[in-house]
Amino acid sequence: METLNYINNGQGLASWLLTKDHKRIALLYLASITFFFFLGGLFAFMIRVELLTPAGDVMTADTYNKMFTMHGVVMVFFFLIPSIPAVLGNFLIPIMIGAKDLAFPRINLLSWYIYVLGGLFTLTAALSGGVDTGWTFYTPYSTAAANSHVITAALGVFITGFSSILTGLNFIVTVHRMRAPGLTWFRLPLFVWAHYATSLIMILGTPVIAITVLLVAAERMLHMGIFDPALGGDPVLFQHLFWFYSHPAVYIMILPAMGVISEIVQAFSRKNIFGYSFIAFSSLAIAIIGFLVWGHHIFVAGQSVYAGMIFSFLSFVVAIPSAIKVFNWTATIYKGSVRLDSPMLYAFGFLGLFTIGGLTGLFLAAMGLDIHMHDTYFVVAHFHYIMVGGAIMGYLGGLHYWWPKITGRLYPEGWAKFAALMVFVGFNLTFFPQFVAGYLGMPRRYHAYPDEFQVLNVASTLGASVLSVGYVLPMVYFLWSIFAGEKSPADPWGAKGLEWETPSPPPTENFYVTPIVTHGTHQYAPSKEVGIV
Amino acid sequence: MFTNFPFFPEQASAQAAQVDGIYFFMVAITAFFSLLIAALVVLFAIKYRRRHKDEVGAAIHGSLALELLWTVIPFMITMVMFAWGVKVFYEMYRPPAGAMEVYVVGKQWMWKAQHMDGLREINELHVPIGRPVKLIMGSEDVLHSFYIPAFRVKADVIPGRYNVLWFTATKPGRYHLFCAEYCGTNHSGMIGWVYAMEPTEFQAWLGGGTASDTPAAAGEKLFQSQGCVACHRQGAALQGPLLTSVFGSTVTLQSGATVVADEAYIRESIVNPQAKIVAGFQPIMPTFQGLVTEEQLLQLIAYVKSLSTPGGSGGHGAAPPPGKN
Amino acid sequence: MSKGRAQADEYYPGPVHQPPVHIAGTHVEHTHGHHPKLQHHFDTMAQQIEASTLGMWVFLVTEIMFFGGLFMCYLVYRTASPEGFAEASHHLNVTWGAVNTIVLIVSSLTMALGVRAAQTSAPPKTQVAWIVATMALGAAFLGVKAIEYTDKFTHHLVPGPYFKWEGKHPAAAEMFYSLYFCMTGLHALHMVIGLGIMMVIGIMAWRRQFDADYYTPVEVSGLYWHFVDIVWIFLFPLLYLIGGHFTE
Amino acid sequence: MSAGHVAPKSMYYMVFGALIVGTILTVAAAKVDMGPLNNIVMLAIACTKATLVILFFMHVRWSSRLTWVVAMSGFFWLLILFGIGMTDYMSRGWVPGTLR
Repeated sequence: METLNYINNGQGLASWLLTKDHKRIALLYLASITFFFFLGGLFAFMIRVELLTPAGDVMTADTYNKMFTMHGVVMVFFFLIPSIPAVLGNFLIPIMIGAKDLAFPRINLLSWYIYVLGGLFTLTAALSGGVDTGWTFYTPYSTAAANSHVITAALGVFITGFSSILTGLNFIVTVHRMRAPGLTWFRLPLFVWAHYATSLIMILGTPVIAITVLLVAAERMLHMGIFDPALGGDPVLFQHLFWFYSHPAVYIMILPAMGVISEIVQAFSRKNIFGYSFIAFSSLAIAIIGFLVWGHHIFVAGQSVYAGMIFSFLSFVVAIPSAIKVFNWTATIYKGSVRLDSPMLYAFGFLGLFTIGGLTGLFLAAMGLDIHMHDTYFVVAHFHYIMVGGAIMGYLGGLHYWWPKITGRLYPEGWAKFAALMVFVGFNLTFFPQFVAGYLGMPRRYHAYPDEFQVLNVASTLGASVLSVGYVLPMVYFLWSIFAGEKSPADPWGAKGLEWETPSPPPTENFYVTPIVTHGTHQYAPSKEVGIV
Repeated sequence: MFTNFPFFPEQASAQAAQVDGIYFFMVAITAFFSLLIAALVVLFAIKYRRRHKDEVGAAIHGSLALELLWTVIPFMITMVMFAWGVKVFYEMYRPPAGAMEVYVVGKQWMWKAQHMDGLREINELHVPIGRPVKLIMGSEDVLHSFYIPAFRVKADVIPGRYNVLWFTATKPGRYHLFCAEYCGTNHSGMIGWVYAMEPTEFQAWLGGGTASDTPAAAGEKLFQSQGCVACHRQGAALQGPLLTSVFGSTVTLQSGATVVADEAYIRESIVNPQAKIVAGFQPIMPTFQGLVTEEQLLQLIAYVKSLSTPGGSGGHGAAPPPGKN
Repeated sequence: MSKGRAQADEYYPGPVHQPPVHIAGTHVEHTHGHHPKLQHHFDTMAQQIEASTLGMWVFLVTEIMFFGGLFMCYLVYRTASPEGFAEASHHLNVTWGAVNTIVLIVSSLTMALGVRAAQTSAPPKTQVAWIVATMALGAAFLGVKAIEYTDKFTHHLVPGPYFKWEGKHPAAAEMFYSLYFCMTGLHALHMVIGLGIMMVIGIMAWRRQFDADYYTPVEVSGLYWHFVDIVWIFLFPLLYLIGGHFTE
Repeated sequence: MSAGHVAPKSMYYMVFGALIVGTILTVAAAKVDMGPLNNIVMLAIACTKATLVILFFMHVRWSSRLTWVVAMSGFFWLLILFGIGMTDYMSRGWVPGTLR
């Protein structure tokens, strides 16, 4: 007889759609997020096809503008922001802290329905003709000039924001109130620390963008004039409010990925993290200082030079905690017992690409240099190194690492390694040329471009083709593994952590008996109380 | 097919070398740290690979000395970047006195420029080399951004206010002009060329064009036709302040505050006259918002400006400045 | 934290526990005497109460930031045009605003006393009475707001193509009224949601669901209601009172 | 901890009285022209009233330190938004000749 676990405990569609189990909700999110990822990828593919030739010959300018707008909206709000928190965080945080569920299971389910509703609004906007404002919704173009479905898309973003808020709220309360006996803050897995920091951003930042896009919708629909220059309104104020959320939102994407990398590096080096408290506090530092840097998006947008200096300074400061993390991860591998399984390959990819992505961010924080680089492909390359090279690498690495736990099945490791390689090579081929194009001066969001940028764009499109293979492969073998994969033991990696103490897949209440925690995670060698913890 | 593929943009302005200086410094830092991390990761992965199934890593928890090292050193490097970036930005931000001024108006989807001698251009800009050129830019509709990669300069053009951009071209040639802020359907078509010319050629080019009125002269006509002259003149019971010698002076307002009469102030006084009332006057002026276009606003400003220059066109109100206004 | 966790008989780290025998489709039932309102994933009522109140406070923080965006707009535009805002504010009816402030403060008092009634296991009638009083005051607030909005409509003070302004600062006045409608409109929407919540709480109280051992829903809804009151405490002076000594 | 503490009714009435007095004061103060002081007085009274509601009606006075931190953090972040956001608006036009 098969033992009862969260997957076979309850049959039928209703048992999934009305579930309050955080693990099942995580799978609902996984399905919907995967859908939006491939939808966003489809838009990206259309963009890359158009940019093969300098002339705008594949689609009209309007269609192209809608493609990059929908790519941005879908990828940012419907994939990257919920990806790791709502799937892996949702699944793992209660297990990692030894709880039966998140603090508010019904709110957790509600957040998924809100996400779906927001997604439906966005799909409606896409299918009824699209939006062409760019994912940034800059006024006065979005309020006065754009001739597309701005209100529907803005409402989609507004609604999805609440999904994000509720997830963050749930995580914060859960981490504060639901930890198992003995699980002190400094015994928490770093994955949990990272999600705690992420949740802070979700609850403090998201409401601001919610009200901002609502004001855009109100200005369009009801002719209120909050950002209208004719009434003394300031388009730059929109940008302030927009980036107050949207810059920290980058940390919503990257912090959970950093949490994943912390876990993977420890598990596959069989070694506890180097400088635990530095990694833990650097997550909080990134979340907090990350709120003070938004003005570096508007150095040349008419912001005063002195405000620019403050923002520039703080932007350099926020780079330090990220640097600390990278150095600590590298030091963790030192004298480890390293195995290059597919999750570790993704972690290595993350380390390299995030380092480049982070350092090129400094180019844009330097005011004098940003004048030239602002709104060029350099910016596009930089944030794709962070979001695709960082966040998606982390997401895929985490998915591979915990897949046996989530499904109870092993995936084919050879294919996984091959896919990881394809992602790494394809990614670099896609986005490295964009740094060069950007410094040459190619502006972003261009439907047609001068001839001299063509070589770089062709390379980029080639890379995107390789990358797409790297993304489709895992979906194929993951699906295959559910039906035909080998059964996974509770701890297929020989890793340490509460999630590996319970069967794969876990029972509905996560643990048969509430665990009592006596030390931190990933203690492989006999612990000597030396150095700093 | 691919005969023309540069990997580095031309340096065609005095600013370009400064910007490239920071760029090369940061590329070096990025290359150093990226290669360092990559090399260490690969080295450790090979040297400490798992040799048998149950092997575990060493119990190392951390090192305060190392943490301080890799906190302080990156911090100091970033502070160099910060200071260097601010220095270059500040220099590129402040236009030098006596720069040649050109008015630029962006609209969906074209750039319109007008030189001070009246010559107009669309999607082209001719400038002399070796002389600072200051663009005073406004927008008729949405956000745009005026961008010349070869000069390394860019500034957003914002409806409702002016933005300034300046450069000194150093190398004759033809360079791309792009709109860098997304502005709708034909955003990627809002491009043009900047021609940097030897000063003598530039003079010849200026002379060869069919110049319309100078902006100041066009502004003077508007000053008459819009009825400004009814109040802003000698003997109109001083319903409005005389505009002679106003430009560039410090104006005392009713609230007691003072403001320097620059382009932004004059613009505001035309479209939103109640915002800053000059001391001693009644707030009776109606708004001209919607009655004059962005280009006409710039012409009116040029006219007001001409009243303050010694050789200005004079005209109405050319009386001695009444003390403070 | 995590007070009152049940003692477990197994220690971490340890082997994977063998599952107890299951009959398919059933859960392990709680066997000993829990409060009937204790949800399965909490160990104690205290833990459950703490989680709920913390959750509501975290939600209120998001609400602060939600209104914060609007207050930021107000701050920027009022700084840019203080006289225009004063002129525009002069056309708001201070009396109605003050009456509504009092109404909301009284409703906060009745709400607080409603929570106290549940806390002290007062009879359901008393609990329901306080909640109904709170709802009545909330409805009165919305009624006054409706009168004010109607007045603005008839006087062409609604921003948009029909906006008319005879004063000196038409642009700033229209901006002020844009903010006025956004801020008070969003606040009124919160009042409407609050009324919905109170309706549910009232029914629960009527069904004798609350007593000294279990009153978290009342407490948490009360937090929300008071928050909406606090927003108005700031909106009233910032919108109604800045034109007090404005001279034509 | 908020659970369990039952404040006396008299306290609620006293706080209520203070709130009403605050409302009357703020209306009265608005009628006196004090220049920029008007804003300060107005906001000081509003902040006091809000603090009273938070401490007593919302029971923060008897709540855990975590609740204090959470409640404060909302207002703190608001100040970040206002404070850093306004650095731009307050320092515009400080550099002559740049028009920004």
